[in-house]
Amino acid sequence: MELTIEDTIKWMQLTNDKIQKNKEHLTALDQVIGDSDHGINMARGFQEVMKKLDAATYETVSDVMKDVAMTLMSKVGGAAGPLYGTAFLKLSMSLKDSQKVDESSFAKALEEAVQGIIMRGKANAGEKTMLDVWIPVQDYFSANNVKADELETIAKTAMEQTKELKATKGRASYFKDKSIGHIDPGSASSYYLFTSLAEVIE
Amino acid sequence: MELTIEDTIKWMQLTNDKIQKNKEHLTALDQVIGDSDHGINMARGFQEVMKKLDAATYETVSDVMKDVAMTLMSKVGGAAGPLYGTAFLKLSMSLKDSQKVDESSFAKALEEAVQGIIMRGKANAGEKTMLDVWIPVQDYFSANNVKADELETIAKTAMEQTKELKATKGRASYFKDKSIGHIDPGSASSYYLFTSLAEVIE
Amino acid sequence: MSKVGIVLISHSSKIAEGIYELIRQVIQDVPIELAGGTEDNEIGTSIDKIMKAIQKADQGQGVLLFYDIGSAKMNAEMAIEMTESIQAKLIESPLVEGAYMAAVESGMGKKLQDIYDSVKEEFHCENS
Amino acid sequence: MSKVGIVLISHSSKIAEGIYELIRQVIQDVPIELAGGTEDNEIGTSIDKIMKAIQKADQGQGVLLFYDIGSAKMNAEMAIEMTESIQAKLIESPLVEGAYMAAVESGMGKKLQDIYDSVKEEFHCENS
Ligand SMILES: Nc1ncnc2c1ncn2[C@@H]1O[C@H](COP(=O)(O)OP(=O)(O)O)[C@@H](O)[C@H]1O
Ligand SMILES: Nc1ncnc2c1ncn2[C@@H]1O[C@H](COP(=O)(O)OP(=O)(O)O)[C@@H](O)[C@H]1O
Ligand SMILES: [Mg+2]
Ligand SMILES: [Mg+2]
Ligand SMILES: [Mg+2]
Ligand SMILES: [Mg+2]
Repeated sequence: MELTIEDTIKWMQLTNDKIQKNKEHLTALDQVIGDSDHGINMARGFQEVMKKLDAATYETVSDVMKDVAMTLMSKVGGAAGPLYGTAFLKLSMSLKDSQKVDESSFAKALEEAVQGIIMRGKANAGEKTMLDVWIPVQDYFSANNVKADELETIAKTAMEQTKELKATKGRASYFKDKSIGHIDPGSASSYYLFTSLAEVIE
Repeated sequence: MELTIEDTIKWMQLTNDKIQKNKEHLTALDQVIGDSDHGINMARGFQEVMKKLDAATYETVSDVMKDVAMTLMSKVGGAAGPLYGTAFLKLSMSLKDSQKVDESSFAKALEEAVQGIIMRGKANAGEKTMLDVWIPVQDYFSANNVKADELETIAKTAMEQTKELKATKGRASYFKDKSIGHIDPGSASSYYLFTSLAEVIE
Repeated sequence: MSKVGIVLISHSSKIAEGIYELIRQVIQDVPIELAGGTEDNEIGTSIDKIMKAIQKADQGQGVLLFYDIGSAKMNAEMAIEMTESIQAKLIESPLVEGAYMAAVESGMGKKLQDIYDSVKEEFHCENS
Repeated sequence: MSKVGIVLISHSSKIAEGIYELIRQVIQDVPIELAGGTEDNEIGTSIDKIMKAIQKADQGQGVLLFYDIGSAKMNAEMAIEMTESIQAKLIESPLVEGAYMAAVESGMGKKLQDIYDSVKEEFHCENS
């Protein structure tokens, strides 16, 4: 795989499409174990991302991701804002010195993004958060020759497995045992992000 | 001393007069170490007390005090409301079976009123609250043949001595050492109450 | 199914309203009643408002009362004494944070004492 | 004399406004800035609002940040990182109760760390 500036913008475009289309679904997931705003938050954030990307021109993938980061941070609101914001900021920082973004530099960047999410949210694997999608995806990137269909499957399976987990971080943690049996909203939006990436590298 | 129904109403009337006249003074005291509302609170409460007493007729001193209690409780607001309310409720309850209110039954009632204030506010002597006036006055009633001028002096001195105390209960306690050097507002309103009583038993 | 009620006592009616909004975004079927400000909606608390709130919030499962600072506590205690027929319990916990947590737990059908214990356990506060 | 500033971060703009009222009744000369709600004043928090509040609340003595629940904390931490030139400290304490106490202490001219320590000492909370 190689990720160009155009690929990156396309990646965000596809993610935005999926999030806008599934806005109500994300909100419904957040309704059961949260405050019913994850769809609204993400839709608002990615709409602003697209506005921003459409209006600017870029020299590096890192710069695209920096704008994504800053926009998500200030527009998403809720927990997802600083978390996605931090993730993209770390991607951007890690890729700063890469002339071209290949699989190994992207894998490295993804690792730092995951560390960023952990640092920001103080959660870890198994706490029913977006990390339960980000971590398996990152593991896959670190260990493999990435294939689009495998990436898609890994992200999807990871998202679905959050159903069985009990939330111990974020709003859903207030629901304790009752949080079990429902997909984590942040994991669902993360799935849209990575399935869009799979489409791009296909 | 003997306290009739008329005396009791007169007592409240005189207290109300002094509180209305000194409303701004009480507020000024509460401004330095509190939230500037003690004058407003007490003036509102005693105005309502007078409305209530003027509109009703009474068979016992206890009944007068019960109405005073209920009115102060719901109209004063702030800390002073439940505290004065509890004090008058205890007076009323203690005097319930007294055919006439003489010095010893009043002394006994005052003791219960002080206990009520302590129970309600969990403060004790020396914490720069109204108790620092109520307790010396109650001690004087328990130990002596009450004389109006002595009562007045004791209440006044007690109020003035709150200046040197450091507040450890109520709003003023937030000011810690800076609460020293100012008269406690609730002690000032309590002084008006007891100097009015002195006038009545003169 | 009837739920444990929540009463929000604050010196400011805006604080109580804000907490109400915050909770309602997440939990719709728990009775929440406000006792913010004095009778004239000035800064302060009112025994009458608290008593009414207790009565309205009770669905037979009892009521938990949250308060902000100092004198609100005394007014709350008096109001509880004066509505003795209702099982009402005052709790010392952070107002916003504790009430939010209690509302979620009540929404799950928990009992008064269990909610009380959960909140107390979550916020090991000496004072509040 | 310049005073330590207070920033009130809440998911609800009403909660922040109510606390402001409560404090202003007692303390007038301490900078207090509000960061309640999202940019559209919906329930939520906004990094931009928090950053602006930090900047406005600083008189050179630094700023203490109070927040209500969960995700407000992450936004607050990011905002602090992004305004690094200002000494800003996030505190885990009950929002209403802690902010009230801090404002009184700031009004008495106390320094940032001393106020922080006082509030932490008053509210020995595990969590908040
Ligand atoms: N501490 C955390 N660490 C990692 N992810 C978290 C954390 N808290 C929440 N999340 C993620 O954020 C999602 C909720 O986002 P959103 O609804 O936008 O925010 P909020 O919960 O503030 O309303 C959750 O589903 C979860 O995936
Ligand atoms: N816990 C307490 N015990 C006894 N008296 C108290 C207590 N707290 C406050 N007071 C008295 O109440 C007075 C303040 O009354 P007020 O200003 O009406 O109430 P608030 O402090 O709620 O604004 C104080 O000056 C003090 O005398
Ligand atoms: Mg949400
Ligand atoms: Mg939210
Ligand atoms: Mg006052
Ligand atoms: Mg007051």
